Amino acid sequence: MEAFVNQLPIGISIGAVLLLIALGLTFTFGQMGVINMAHGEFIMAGAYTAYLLQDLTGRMAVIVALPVAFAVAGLMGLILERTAIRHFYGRPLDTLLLTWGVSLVLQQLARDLFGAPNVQVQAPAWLQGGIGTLPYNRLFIFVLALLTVAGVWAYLNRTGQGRRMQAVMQNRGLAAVSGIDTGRVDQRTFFIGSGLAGVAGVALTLIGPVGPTLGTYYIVDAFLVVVAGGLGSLLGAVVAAAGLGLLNSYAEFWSDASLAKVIVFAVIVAFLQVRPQGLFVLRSRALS
Amino acid sequence: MSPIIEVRGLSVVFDGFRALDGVDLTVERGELRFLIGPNGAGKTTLIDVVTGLTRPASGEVLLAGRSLTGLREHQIVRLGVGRTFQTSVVFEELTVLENLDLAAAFRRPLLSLARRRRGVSETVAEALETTGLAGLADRPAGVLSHGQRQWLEIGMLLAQRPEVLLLDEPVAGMSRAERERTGELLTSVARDRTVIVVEHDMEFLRRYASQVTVLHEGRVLAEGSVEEVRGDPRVQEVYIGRRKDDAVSAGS
Amino acid sequence: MNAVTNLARLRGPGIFAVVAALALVVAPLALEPFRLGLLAKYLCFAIVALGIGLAWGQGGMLTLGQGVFFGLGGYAMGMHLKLVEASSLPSSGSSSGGGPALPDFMVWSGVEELPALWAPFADPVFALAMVVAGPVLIATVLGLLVFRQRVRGAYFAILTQALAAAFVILLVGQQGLTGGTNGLTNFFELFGRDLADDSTQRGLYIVVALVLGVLYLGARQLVNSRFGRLLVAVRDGEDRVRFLGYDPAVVKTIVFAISAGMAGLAGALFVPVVGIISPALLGVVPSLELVVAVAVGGRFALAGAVLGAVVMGYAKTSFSEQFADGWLYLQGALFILVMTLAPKGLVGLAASAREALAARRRPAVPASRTVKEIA
Amino acid sequence: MRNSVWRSGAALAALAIALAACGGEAPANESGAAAGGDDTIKVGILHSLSGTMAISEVTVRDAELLAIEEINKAGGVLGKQLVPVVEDGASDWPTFAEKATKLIRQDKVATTFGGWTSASRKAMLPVFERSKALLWYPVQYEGLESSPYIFYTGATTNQQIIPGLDYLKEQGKKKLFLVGSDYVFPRTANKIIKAYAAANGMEILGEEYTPLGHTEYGTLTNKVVQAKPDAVFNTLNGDSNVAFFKQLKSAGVTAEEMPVLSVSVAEEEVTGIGVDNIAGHPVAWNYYQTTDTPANKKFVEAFKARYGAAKVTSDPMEAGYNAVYLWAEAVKKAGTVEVEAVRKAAGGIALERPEGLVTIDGENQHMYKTARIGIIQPDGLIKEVWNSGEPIKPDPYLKGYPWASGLAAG
Repeated sequence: MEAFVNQLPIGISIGAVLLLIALGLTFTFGQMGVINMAHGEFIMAGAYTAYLLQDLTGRMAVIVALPVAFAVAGLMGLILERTAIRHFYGRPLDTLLLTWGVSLVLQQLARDLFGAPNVQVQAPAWLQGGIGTLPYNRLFIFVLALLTVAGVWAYLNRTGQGRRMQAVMQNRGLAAVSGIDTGRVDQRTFFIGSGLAGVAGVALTLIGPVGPTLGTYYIVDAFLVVVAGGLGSLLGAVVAAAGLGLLNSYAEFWSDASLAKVIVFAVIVAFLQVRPQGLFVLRSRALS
Repeated sequence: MSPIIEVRGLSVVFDGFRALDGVDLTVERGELRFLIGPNGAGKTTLIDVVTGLTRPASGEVLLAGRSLTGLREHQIVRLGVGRTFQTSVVFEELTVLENLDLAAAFRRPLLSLARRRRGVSETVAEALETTGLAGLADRPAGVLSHGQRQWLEIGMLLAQRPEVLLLDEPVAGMSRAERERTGELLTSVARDRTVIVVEHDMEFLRRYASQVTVLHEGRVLAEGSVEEVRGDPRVQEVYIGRRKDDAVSAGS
Repeated sequence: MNAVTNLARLRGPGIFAVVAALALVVAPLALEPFRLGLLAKYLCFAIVALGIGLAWGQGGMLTLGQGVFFGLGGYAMGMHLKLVEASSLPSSGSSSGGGPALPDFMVWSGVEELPALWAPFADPVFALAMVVAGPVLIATVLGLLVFRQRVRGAYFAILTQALAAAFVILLVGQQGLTGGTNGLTNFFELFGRDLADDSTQRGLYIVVALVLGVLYLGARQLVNSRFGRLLVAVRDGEDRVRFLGYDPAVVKTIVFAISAGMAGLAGALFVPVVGIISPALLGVVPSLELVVAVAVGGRFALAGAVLGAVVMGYAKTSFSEQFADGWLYLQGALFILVMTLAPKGLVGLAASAREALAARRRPAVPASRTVKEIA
Repeated sequence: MRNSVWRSGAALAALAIALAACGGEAPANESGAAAGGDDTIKVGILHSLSGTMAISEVTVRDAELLAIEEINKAGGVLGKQLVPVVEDGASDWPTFAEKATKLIRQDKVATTFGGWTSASRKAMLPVFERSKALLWYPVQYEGLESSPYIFYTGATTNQQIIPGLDYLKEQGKKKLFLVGSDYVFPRTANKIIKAYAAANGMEILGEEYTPLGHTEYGTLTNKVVQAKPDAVFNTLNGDSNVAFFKQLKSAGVTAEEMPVLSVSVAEEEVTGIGVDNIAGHPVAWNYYQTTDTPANKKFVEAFKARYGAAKVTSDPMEAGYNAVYLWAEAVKKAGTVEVEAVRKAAGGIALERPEGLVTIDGENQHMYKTARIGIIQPDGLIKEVWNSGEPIKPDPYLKGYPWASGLAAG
């Protein structure tokens, strides 16, 4: 019973990490249907941003880096969208392969710029320690995830930009004839989606390695969250991330880490049998 | 003998919106039945339910007394119900002939499909003839014009040799001459099979419909011959509410 | 130049004969054993690529988990070879009583009795059957599960990718059964022939080339059949196909299973050719690399898939020999370029280049048409 | 259209074969001249220069190249200069086998230095054994192997794992928790640890494995904290160490109350993990940058001069550096680079190396090495706090340890 109680915050904090890394994908994958395999490398870019800012800001780097990493990763996403992805709309599988190529290049670039070994990002002193089994840095990630979700929700539902974004997602053609500049909306969507990856990257420096292959550790999990949550559904992503986080933590507690991963995969396949479109779907009447 | 299509108390709900609300409909063998109604009346949804594309919240559809509930689309096709779509979908990379051939071949055992097609089967030849696409048989369907695509789709439906044909706005965008050809074709098909057509075109309706069902807001508003339906004050009200002059006019 | 023009005048079957002759006669004579072994390896990958070409190019199923099936075939073969070797070498046999001899890695993993899963693989017929049956069975079950629920496109790609990741973790975790990260290695003989022998390797190469040739012809036959047309129809309009009375889930499952079977066979051939099968070969990255190869070669033509696998395999070997660090850049860049500028791959490029040439020779053809073809 | 596809496909395939043929011939001719050699000897260097293992293996390659340069400067071997042929194993085991084949058959190298992971060694082993060629493998490993064509210059288990346990026992740590990456080395090491514990009155509270590259250690940390062991024996590999130590630190675990003894964390990994997170924890190796020998002073100076002052040296690098010198010594003794002669000559060769005296055991081709336990310092270096006093005779099958009798034979 004690173990059960102890695993609960761990599961939720794993969920928070999953949510942070997947949140950007609900934009790029969910809203635009682009399978961005370079998402992991945008996460990495965020982490390296925190690393670079250390020289200027010392131990506060993690906080200062949040907005900066958002901008850096967002800009990288924007460039990717403008130069390549915009030619690929409606061909999601091709974007998958294209962005995989991009991710390879970015990984090697990071290796050449920062060296192959991991680098260190120092956490602020006030993030040391914790309450019971819940360390402060986990708490920080949890709060950050909540704030980010709240921000994304407000943006999508309370601003004109966000509403236009949703309009384009639901019916691109109709949105275009209603006078929405869909190209501009796409840019914005990609900027935000990639920027969120950067934010996730900063958060990950608190708990994981910072190196050129950082992105590869998270990319598969991130996509699974979006798939289980339902395309483009914010609520779905939140519920799926929390569910997968808890599942992961309990499965690992009662078996081991390797088996837990296999169990999570099996549960997702089984789940898709019941809800093939994920938890929350937007219905559409169109044939394919 | 039971009617070929019987719809009982059919309701469909999309996210709280009742697209169909307790629809009953009976179509006898050999009928050429038209479904009309303003936008959002539930015409296409009704066809979708009959062909298995949409699951009803309640009610059922019977084909010659046999319930279609829970069957998948292809199983319903195999029972003899075929359909076309509002925006015609043909396989652009395949030739016209291959499109028709695939439509005709679904009853063959799967293994025999692994063989290369040799020659043109009678059914396919007939469909080519009927649709006037024989000259384009070996062109990819992607190069066809809008009207030709609609014909190809009708041809594919014919090649399936179904008991019941459901057509969703088959003459939209067709020229007058093409409409006439379509109307005659449907009339001749309806001699030994059953045809249900969703259509807005009033003139087309007047010339070819034997029975008309009017849907409005998910319910059956009226049913009968063209004249009866036209004379129905409720039908007039529904249409006049939207359009001042002519009762039921062309367009969608 | 003359030879090239003559070559260009050959027709399909003629080309196939020329390539077959090159592969079966010229290559074994002209290449030294080490290079021939490499070519055999590329051809193994080409067999997997052929399956990807079928599933993805023709059927629209982007499978990022072919490594799983490659692995199932490879491990089936590897297990057989290990058991044969263990029983033929008394020195590596176990000291724990009279049970069947254990493969070397089980001895150092502390496994004392031959696991039940392994025992039947001592029989060559069973092992060879499992090479194909295992992947086909798993692909069929998985295919029916996901395709019936209309999981497709990106979802399918992501699922297969996760499958590859999970499969690798499973293999690595069961060290006593699978050899863990080390995989299975150190094979001595194949059906009584010494694997280190050059003539065995040459024979293996010919077997691989023949298998590839036969599978290629079979795949072409399938693509040109009614079923092949149906497959294209499923790719371009799965929902419409339902209303033609076919179950797309069945069509897709069959093709997925065929591609899985091909990958399994390729894995089984790979093991004696390269001498190792390990989880590193089966994960997400190797699976993706093969998809990349197919895209580079040209996914819409089966020949493109085969060509892509050989070219990319060769490029990887030679470039990583010259400048190791640059390989990732090159692979990534090549891929970005192909996807953006030549989505039909090398085969598509070659086709449009020839058309442009033909157009210049015959100025009567309006230039706009060729421009459109290229774009 | 269909024909055109056929045609271009065939043309390109033909081209590829032609290229492969050319690629095969050119170097072969070149090597023919150099192999038996007028004034040069080719040696192979085969490490991962790309992929996940590149982080570690590149440094070993650097150390080996440094040794080759030094030997060449001192006049070479048998009066001939060494020419390194460097290949990339790409963190991919079949590639190691493939490149090993290339080095042996095409470049005809006299010997090869290479490998890091056990998997890469296992993949190369049949290639070297069957070609009767030599491999020098420079990394500590799980033992239970003694190939006649491989020289093992890193520690085997009785020179690293068992001394580590001896140290913990001396420190009075009775309850251990085992954490490792899921592959051969940790699993074998933990089996030895369990047998040792059973024989020495120690208790194993838990044994956990995570997949390679795993970065989520919340649950595992919780398990460790709950079990309250006296010490943790850590066989995690690579990036997982970073995540593990970060998350352990933030869970409030300190080196004083629960030291984590690592056997795969060396000087170069410390920066990435963050000195804050790991300072005070012990590690077990045979060499540290701070090891106080004249040879090491020279080695560290030379390495920094060659590759930059910020570079650190570590145990596997030193083992790779040693390998080149040991082979050169054996060649001198044999008077030829011929493999069988070198193998015979190698037994008994003893050299003063940076880690102290290293002697080749002719029986199993492993080295006599001194075990050293160090504590990670706040400056990122490692300070030795314990050593075995004298070089330990290598015992890859642990035949000299009665409690281990159940392990090796199977």
